[in-house]
Amino acid sequence: MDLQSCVTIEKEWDIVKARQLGRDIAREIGFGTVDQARIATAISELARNIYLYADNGQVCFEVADELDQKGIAVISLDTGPGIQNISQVMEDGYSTSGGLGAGLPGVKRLFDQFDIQSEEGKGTEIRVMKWLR
Amino acid sequence: MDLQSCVTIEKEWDIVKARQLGRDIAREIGFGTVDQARIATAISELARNIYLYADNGQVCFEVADELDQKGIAVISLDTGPGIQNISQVMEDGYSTSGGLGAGLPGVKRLFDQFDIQSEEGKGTEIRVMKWLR
Amino acid sequence: METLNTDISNYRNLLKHYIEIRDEQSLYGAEQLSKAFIKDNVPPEEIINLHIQALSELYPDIPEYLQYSMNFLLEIMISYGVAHQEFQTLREEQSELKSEIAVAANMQDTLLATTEPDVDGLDIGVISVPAHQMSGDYYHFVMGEDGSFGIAVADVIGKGIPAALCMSMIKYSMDSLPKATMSPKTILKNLNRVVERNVDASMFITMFYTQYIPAESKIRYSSAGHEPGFYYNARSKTFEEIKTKGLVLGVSPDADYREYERTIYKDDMIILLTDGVTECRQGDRFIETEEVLEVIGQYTDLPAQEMVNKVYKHFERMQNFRFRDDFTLIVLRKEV
Amino acid sequence: METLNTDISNYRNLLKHYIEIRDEQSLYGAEQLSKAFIKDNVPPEEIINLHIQALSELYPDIPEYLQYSMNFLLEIMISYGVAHQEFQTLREEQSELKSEIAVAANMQDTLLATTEPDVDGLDIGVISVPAHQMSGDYYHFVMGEDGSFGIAVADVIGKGIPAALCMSMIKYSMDSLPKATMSPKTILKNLNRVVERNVDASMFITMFYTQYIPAESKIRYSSAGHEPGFYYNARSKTFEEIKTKGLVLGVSPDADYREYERTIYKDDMIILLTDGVTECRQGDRFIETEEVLEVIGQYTDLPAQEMVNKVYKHFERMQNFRFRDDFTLIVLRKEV
Ligand SMILES: [Mn+2]
Ligand SMILES: [Mn+2]
Ligand SMILES: [Mn+2]
Ligand SMILES: [Mn+2]
Repeated sequence: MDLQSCVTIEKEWDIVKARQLGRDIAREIGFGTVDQARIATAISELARNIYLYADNGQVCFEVADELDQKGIAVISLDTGPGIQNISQVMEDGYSTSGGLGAGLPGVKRLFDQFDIQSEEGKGTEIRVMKWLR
Repeated sequence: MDLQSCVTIEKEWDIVKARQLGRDIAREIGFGTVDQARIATAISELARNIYLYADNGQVCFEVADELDQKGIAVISLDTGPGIQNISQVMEDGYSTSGGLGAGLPGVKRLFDQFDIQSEEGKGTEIRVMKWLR
Repeated sequence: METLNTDISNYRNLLKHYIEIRDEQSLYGAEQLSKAFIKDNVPPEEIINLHIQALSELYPDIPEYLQYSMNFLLEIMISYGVAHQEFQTLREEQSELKSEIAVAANMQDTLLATTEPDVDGLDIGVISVPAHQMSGDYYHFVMGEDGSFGIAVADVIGKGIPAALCMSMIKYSMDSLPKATMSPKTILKNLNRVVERNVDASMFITMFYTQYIPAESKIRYSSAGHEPGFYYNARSKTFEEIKTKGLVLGVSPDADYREYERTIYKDDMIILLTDGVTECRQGDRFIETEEVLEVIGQYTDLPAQEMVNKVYKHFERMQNFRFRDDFTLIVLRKEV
Repeated sequence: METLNTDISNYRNLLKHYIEIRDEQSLYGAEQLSKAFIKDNVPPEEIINLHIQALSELYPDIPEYLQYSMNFLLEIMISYGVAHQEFQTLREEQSELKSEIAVAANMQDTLLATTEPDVDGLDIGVISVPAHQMSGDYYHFVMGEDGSFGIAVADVIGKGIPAALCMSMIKYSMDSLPKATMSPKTILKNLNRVVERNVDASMFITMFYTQYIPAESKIRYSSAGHEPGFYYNARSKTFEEIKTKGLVLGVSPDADYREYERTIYKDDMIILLTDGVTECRQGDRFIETEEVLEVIGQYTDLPAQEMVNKVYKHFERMQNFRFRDDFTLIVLRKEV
């Protein structure tokens, strides 16, 4: 694992910064155009959640360079209100934004691995991983 | 209503002929590219059903030119085995072809009006209508 | 998710052919290919990518701005791809849920199974078809020890799973009533208490309970707000509504029910039903009672079972094979 | 379905900006626009059309072959559009079905509601959480007249709607048993007959019935193939499985049940549960009984209700907030 690179999310502009950094890292690892676009879309979703619901948070990237596979990990960390009912948030169609396929289930679909930890009043950490095929 | 133009469906090639005729008529009426493509797709579906399941059948077209609106009617007529359970065939996801959004519900979605009459052992008549907006 | 090489070359060849000749056949090919993609779970953004690849193989000198424009389109299509994937999950979930309901509906059939009494000189016809998978209508025959028997016809206000769950309650409550208590008004009074105690205040059940006493050629009946049945007079060939009063089950803990009595004669019929019969629709219009009776009247010469079958088929066609409510129709004809 | 003019110009401007500058911001804009399109039910083929329009407005001298290629892409996208529309229908259907099930689940809650007995010197904790909306687990307290009381814990083999329907049967059957019949083995024998008679042969129910007799500090219990509970010995701080034999309900009409008896002492506990507790999973692995007891053992100092809550939360986290089976855990602690 390389060192983490992080973008702190404070204004909407930071979402764009996070997308840019994520896309650059993904391209360097060797992801194609479609996957770059998928990664950027997921980063938007994660960063937007921080921007909208948490005072403080960042989106970080790690490059996984293992013997047999390479990949990118995107980690979203915030000290927001936390998620009360994780199972509910992970349900399709729960997203109150009304959009189809949006929300955390969408992020999960765009990546290969998905982990979430959240504590009410303390914050949320989401860690997703996409492997290069 | 103009006179009907019909294409008899015997070989797969006739499906293409029906599409072509339907698309030409739709274009003349004034339908745009997207609607032309939708109409052609629905014609395929109807003609394919005749080609696959009925010995004898045709796809016909009528131009509706009313005071306040113009449109195209596509009529599929066959002397095939008929449909035993119409409600079932009209259910989403019933299509045995396994494709998403295919089958008669797909045809219904591509048009504004949909009518079906079928008698077991005698045949099926489907009539769909699309209006120019 | 991965696009196969054969797909790329298929797509490229078909695209090339279309660009050169622009015939309908290539577009038909495109449609077939598109269906194959969908079947193989290829998301729409992959299609855009495939298009980009095919184009740049066919036209290596494609203008730069077009390359960029296609990348933009691809970005737009990602959300559609996520929605498309959600669709696939939803389809699986839906089919799981539907088969779960099918199992439950099957259980309900077993549970609510009732045997038509075989009474000399009485011809009985019954049909009961749910609008959805599970029924909120209920009918049950209760054999008495003196040759008399009871018929319960009930309807939960509402359809589908909650109604069906509620209906199974009625079944158990009926089962737990002492067999001796065959009087219609007592049965309704007892059931009313059970429903009132056990069921959510928003759930109501209507029931018509008829007791047939062969020795006296009489029926006794009480109704808990149920759709009225009809009495068919064979001599005058006319129908008469069976008028009753009575509160629906579950409203008030101490409702009392009136009991009515009527003598029936040779060839007369008692027609019991739920509002799924009388509230059939034609287009946006509810049909009138007279129309229902007209339809029933057409088949009065048939055996009771054939009669109810014919009536059902008539309304099925009229409603475009889609009932909006559960449909239950029972005919009793006195043969001697 | 119709594309608004503002959409066209929005799309065109964003596309132009991207082609000229190719910055991430335009792509972020593309994503936001895309989500707005999806929200407005714009099907994917309309997006392709929008792209064609925008391109030809921006570059009137676009090569012909590219025009044609885009028409081909549009044709490919039609089937995706139909699938997308089906998705929307499916979503509505699904949410209707889910709210129907929610109503039924609510009814089930009302129906199965039971009151924990308030017995001096006995601390009782209960938690019962369904894996899906409706539960196929069941527990019920039955108050006797001599101060004794019974606890039924049952599990339908299966989950979801069919299991829930089956469960409501058990509730009615329990209700119809004469209150005097408090003996565990008699209760199981009676219930077995009801289940055997009324339920589909493929449906089985396991039940553990315990009767607590305060005057004798004793429990009596019988089991119909149910997951064994545990006895906690407060002096040795050890758990012991409560071993029983007995056929599941519904297999054979004349099954007989053995009755067991045990004296319990101060601070001892009886732990009753369903297999949703003992068959929790961690990843792909079922946990071992020792692990369950270890978890329970951590909380033995807490009041019974807090204890079961803690154990539930432990397994909820372990299983990533998604239980695969209904979860029921009851703890009785003798305080004096
Ligand atoms: Mn009803
Ligand atoms: Mn009804
Ligand atoms: Mn179960
Ligand atoms: Mn279980």
